Amino acid sequence: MPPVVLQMACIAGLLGLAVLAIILSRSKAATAVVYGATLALSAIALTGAIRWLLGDTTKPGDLVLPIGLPWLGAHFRLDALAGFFLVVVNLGGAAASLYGLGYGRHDHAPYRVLPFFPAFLAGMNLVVLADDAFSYLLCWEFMSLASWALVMAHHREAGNARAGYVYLVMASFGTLALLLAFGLLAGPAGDYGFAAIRATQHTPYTATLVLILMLLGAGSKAGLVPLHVWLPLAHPAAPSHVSALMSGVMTKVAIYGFIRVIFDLLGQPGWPASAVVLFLGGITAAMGILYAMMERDLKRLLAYSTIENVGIIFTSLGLAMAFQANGQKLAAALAFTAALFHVLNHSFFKSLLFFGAGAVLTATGERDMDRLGGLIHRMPLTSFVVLVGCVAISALPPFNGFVSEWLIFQAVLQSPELPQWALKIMVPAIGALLALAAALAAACFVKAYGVAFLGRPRSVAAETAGEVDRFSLAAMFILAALCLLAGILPGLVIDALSPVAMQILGSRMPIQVNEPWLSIVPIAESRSSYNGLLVMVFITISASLAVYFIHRFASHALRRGPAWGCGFSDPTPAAQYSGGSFAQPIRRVFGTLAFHARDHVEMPAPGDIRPARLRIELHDLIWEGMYEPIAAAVGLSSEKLNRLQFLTIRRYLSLVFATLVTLLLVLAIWS
Amino acid sequence: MLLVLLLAPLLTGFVRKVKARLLRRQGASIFQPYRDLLRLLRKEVVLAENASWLFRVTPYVTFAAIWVAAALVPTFATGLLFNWTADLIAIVALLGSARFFLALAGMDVGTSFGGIGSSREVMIAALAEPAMLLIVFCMALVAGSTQLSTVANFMASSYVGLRVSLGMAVIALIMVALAENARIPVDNPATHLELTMVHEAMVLEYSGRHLAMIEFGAFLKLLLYVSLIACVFLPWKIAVFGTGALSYAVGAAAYIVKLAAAGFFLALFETATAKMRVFRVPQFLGAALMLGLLGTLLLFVSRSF
Amino acid sequence: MSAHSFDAVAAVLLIPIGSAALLAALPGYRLTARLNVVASLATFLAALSVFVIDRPPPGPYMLIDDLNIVFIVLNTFVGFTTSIFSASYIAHELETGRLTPVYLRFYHAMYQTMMFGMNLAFVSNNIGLMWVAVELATLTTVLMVGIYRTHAALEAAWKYFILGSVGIAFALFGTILVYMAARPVVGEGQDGMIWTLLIEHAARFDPALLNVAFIFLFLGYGTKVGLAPLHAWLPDAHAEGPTPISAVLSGLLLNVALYALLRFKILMAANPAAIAPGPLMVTMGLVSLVFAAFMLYRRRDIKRLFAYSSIEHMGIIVFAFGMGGPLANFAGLLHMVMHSLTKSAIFYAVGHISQIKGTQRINRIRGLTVTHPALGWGFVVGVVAIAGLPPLGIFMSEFLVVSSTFARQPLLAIVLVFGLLLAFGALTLRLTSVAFGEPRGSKASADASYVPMFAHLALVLGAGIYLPPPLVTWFQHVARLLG
Amino acid sequence: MQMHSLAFDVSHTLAGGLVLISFMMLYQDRLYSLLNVFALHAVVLSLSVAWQAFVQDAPHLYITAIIALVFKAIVIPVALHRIVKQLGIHRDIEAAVGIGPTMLAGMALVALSMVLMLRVTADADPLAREDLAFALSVVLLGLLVMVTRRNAVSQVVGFMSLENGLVLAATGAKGMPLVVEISVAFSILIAFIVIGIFLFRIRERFDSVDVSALDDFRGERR
Repeated sequence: MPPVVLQMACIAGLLGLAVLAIILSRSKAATAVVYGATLALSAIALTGAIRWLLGDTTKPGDLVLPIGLPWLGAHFRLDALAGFFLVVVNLGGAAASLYGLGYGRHDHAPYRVLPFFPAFLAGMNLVVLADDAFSYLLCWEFMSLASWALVMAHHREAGNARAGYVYLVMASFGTLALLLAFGLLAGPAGDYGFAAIRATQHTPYTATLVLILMLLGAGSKAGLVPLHVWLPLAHPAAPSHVSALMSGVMTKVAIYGFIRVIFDLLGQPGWPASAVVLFLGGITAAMGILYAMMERDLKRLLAYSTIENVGIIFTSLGLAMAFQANGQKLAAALAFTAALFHVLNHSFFKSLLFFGAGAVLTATGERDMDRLGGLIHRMPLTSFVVLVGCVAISALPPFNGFVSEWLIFQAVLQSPELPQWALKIMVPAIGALLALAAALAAACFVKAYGVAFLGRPRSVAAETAGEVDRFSLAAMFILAALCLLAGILPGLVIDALSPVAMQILGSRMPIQVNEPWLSIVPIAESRSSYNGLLVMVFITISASLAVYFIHRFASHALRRGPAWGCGFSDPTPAAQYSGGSFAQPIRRVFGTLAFHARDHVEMPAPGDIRPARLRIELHDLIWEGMYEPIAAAVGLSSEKLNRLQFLTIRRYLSLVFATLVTLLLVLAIWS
Repeated sequence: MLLVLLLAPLLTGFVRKVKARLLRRQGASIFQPYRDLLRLLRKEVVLAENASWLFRVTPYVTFAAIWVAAALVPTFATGLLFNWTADLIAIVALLGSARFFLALAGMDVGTSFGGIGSSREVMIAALAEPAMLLIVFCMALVAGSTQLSTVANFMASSYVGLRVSLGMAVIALIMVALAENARIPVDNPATHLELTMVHEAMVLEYSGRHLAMIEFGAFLKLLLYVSLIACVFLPWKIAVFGTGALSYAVGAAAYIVKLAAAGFFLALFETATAKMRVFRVPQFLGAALMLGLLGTLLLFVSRSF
Repeated sequence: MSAHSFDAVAAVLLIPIGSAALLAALPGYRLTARLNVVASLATFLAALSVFVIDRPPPGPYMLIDDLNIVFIVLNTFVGFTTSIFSASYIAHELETGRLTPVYLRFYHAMYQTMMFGMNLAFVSNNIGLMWVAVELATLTTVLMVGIYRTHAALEAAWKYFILGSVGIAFALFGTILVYMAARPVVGEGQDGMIWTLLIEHAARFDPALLNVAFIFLFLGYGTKVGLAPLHAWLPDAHAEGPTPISAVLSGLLLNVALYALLRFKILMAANPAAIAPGPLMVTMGLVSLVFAAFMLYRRRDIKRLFAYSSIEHMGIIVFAFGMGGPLANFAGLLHMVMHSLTKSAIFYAVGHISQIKGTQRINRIRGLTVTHPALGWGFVVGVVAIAGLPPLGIFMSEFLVVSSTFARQPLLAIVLVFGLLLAFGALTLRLTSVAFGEPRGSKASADASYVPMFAHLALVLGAGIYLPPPLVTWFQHVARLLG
Repeated sequence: MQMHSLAFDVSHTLAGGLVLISFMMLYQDRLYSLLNVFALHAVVLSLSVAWQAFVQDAPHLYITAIIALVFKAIVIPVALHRIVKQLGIHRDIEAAVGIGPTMLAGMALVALSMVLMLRVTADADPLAREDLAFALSVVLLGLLVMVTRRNAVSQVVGFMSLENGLVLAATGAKGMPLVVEISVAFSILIAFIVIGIFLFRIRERFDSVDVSALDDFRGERR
């Protein structure tokens, strides 16, 4: 059976499963059945996609179904790009299903999740495969719809309804933007097939407009600042394994859409476009992680860090566009591969971290970091894998996050070759921004891990927490292992990605497997190289050496005592450093600019026994400066127009009369 | 690798000695750090009740990471056997992971001092890294590589000449180095006055062999930065790979001299300046960042002519 | 065979009027309700039979062509499903005593009369006859809107009646003018009103006269389509009448007026010297769309909410037809069909909801999906469909309208998209509050037949994913007919 | 063509008279007098229709004329008189717009309709054309009455004068099939049945038919 058919079969299976889930959603077995089935299906799809990607991808597999737009039919196409993103999607899907096997049992209203989970997976797969504008948009919006239903799964909790609403509106905003983009690409004749669009030569005007629309459409789904507002609301609202999918996978589908249209369909938009993308990417990365730093809700923090990573990916895509526009094939391939690599990595560790957050949620029922703490004692396994995730996402060697960021920096270092001065000067600045983002990410995850898992428990729930079920653990451990593998064997991944770069850019990075010791060499060894494996080995060796010598020669005496703390041992766990206080230095540095942050200390008068309080005031400037005014404007104008509902019949008649007279006048003057 | 192990405490000791002398004190012998380490190794470990396994693993991880990083910096000869394993960015990142774990350890016991230390440490790091990257960028622009041996070779080769931007870069690098190594004016390694300490507050809970590991790590880090500056910006007499034993000897000698000089200047600087408030650090590092950026831009200009 | 087919046409007309007389005579609501359903079904079947047998040649009064078959079949089908719904709805109304058996008899008779009027309007080949039919349909609905005889209902009916009759007057005046224009060319008497003849000779009509005529017709029938600012009657009529009537109003009567509008648009298009109807329709369409979109935000009454959404969609449809061209016309037709099905389905749901909760105030209805899963999720699907989300039918038509417009008139498309987004925001806002959250209001289980609702939704869903080729070719033909 | 020109003149006069009377309606401020003027309006209409019937020797138009005469000139004014008495509506009409502006607007409307109609090429015979022009202005004036008067009776009157305009146009159209006249009568009948029902029902609930009293509900309460 040809690969594309296999994929479609899996998707059909998922859709069928969704229907089945509606039928037996009330029964006990439903959870196990549905997640088991999704696990199996996405595993099959995953293997299929991987085999396709490693095989010969030069001849894409096409499939046309007699549905969708009648005179066009629904086109589906499996090429290298689609293949890669199928891997991402189905890997996430499989992991989430495995996790769901355990996590889903704690869900109090499974019938609100089960039908939509497979539908969501199917939607994402379909988007990646779709090969004509109509089916693309259909699947895209179907995906949004399914995920919206999942966000609304816990609709009774405060704020979730609002989250779902904002999400749905932003999603449809994005869809409409895409719709316009495709309308432009398809032209008045309306040939919506991607093949036809690819064939036509687009004017610069079209290209610019399409780029803007794509940034609005795909950007709003991926969470580009300032279109990101829905993301930190919606992702945490969903059940954790769904949050993992939305953050780890759905944003990637959006990025796929961007790549597909800008790189594949549109051709080359020219270097100014790349400058725009670079700028947006950099801003998004920095802002995202700053937001995350300020956050005290675990899942919201993760959502914000997703925004940061999306920013990084877009930056790297922007670099690829810049190089491609100047015909620097090799550098373009480097940047593009870096972007894809980061897509893969982020899907790994972000899913892992959301699973972790979900585990914490099930164990303690808490998402607020400042009510957690000391979990490393109660849930050792979970905290171990989450630690791995944190190290990986903080871009620290020898894990995968570092490799992709390292590649991106290598790409940044190529920028002096660019002829345009604007880019010459811009790219290093953006690079610095990325470095800042990376460092802040490290800070942010030190905070998250340190506050939630280390220290002493800050609430009863945190004290009485217990380890989670084995399905969840299995899912998390698999992802953690993947993080390490991708970190120490990056060469293999890069080679696996090369067909995609070949297809999109017509160039690829040099083959990496032949390098000695499996190290990776983007351009030339004299320029730069990195070997995750050896770094790993060295660290283990030297660490074990150290340990050996220490335990050989040093004393083994060990005494447990109260914490020293300069002699001042804190009376209560509440006196520990909390998330807010940990973020304080950085808030002092960036906060005033980015959030108009203010700390108010309320000192009680002498003799007053009230405790002194520190109130932190943060403003989401984007929300307050952009969205609230829009909402206000709509509200105001609807209020004004609403008067028309309360007129007397006579006034209505006068309206009719006025219309008539105007039309007649127009006629009298015009003709 | 062993060489750096041996040299690191010596450097620190030397710095301390010079400082003492500058303050008209006798000062401990320059071998004192070795003694300290041995003493710490012999002492028992006092562990807070709720210290987790992470707390106990961290010292080794940190030490290992720094050690590897230090070993990857060419000291007196380029073309180390393994230095294609990681370029400068990777080395910085290795230091980063060391810091990451230390900061976590600081949070682990759950005292407020650990918190202070970690939070300030990560703040400083967050500011130091962009500056570092720009310096790297500047260097890479000159040498066309981030591979340290290559850079060193290139710099050693005569025709580099003196460049404004390189000057800026080296100043910036020194500033970063000061911040990273918790030296005055960013931090004071000697103090135990709670409100001013950053690095020390973070490792407050450590004792015995663990503390030894961490101290040792700190020594290594200092050495690392010094030799980094040495090999990149003053690579005179550095032995190019494959030349004869003599040049190696010369290189070694030169290296020692460089270390001494650097140590002396460091000490001088530390005694001359006072520690600044924590929230003046951003300006300090911001200056470094600006210098790096300026250097890069100037480089463009100078290249274009 | 034309004899048979004429029978079909006659059946479409005679069954309703006959059963109307019968229903007026018969007592007892069970029987009448059943009879109502049966009659509607029979009409529907008769309408379907037009497919299988060949069409009659256009006579002086009757005409069957591709265009009106679409409308007739849709009309009879929705009429049929609505009659089923109304059976269960009316039963409940009797129990609560809002309606007395006497009024019920009247109600069913009127229902069939209205069906008759609408079908007549569709099949008539004579613009005078068409006018009469449209007015008949309108006036019957006026009576049914006022049937509850509450303060609000009477007022709504009165408003509807006054504005409606002004519309009537305009339409008639326009018709007369068309005749005047036609007379010198086609000749006096009967022929001057036969549409098929008019369209043949339209090219030689006097353009000035035709222009004035079209403006009057546009306003006259536009009043019934509910284009802003002629819409004032529509929300109240929907809100205060019995819900089946709201469904029929939104689903059918608007289409009838639209159909008349299209006929005259074709006529205008056939005359090169006359003004192009396109810009007029586009403008009014956009105005209605944006206006209704804004109005949606302040609605507190759930039926009025969807009444405004009907205005919005009529705006889209008129816009599409105004744009013209095969794609846009196709989209317009599709959108019209989809809107009728979806909107009536929504009104079925709303009817049951308001009966269960005993109120139409939106803020008194919460968490439907919790208390009444079937009803709630049906409602959700309906609103999602009407908001234009895939994989439901309206998405396809909106996709075609927007994309085809943007390629030709970017600015118009921007306005269109703006309106769509506004309306979307308002509808989903209400949706989330009604369907989700902590349940509020009575949790009594509904003794309702969900068959019509889910039937419609299934059709819409199917159409969104797969349109059968014959239907498509047929629509495309009609689209070409519309120019 | 003496005959024809005479025909032309007469119909022209009558139609013009109709417009004139519409103007008179505009400045009536007493309800009764308004009704009387309307009766006059209807009479003139029926005359002109009759004249058309004579000119076009189309006997069926006489029926229309009679309908107009009987219903509009006699029955309805009387009925409305009754209603006004019964419901005790106070006798004077409160106008939404002052008389002066109303008149000016009326002028403008007439001018507009002239402009529009005289565009029509003359091959449609002048008779029809003039008639149309007047009919259009009568329609517009009727609408103006509806718009500028506050209470229901005068609005109904305005509406009917509007329909008179239609009838004028219809009869002006030579050889217009019977369909139209029937439909006109038919629509008037329906109109009156329904209005009757409404007045009755409204009577049940409020003591005035002042529409603005009806409008206090206006859909949704604020």
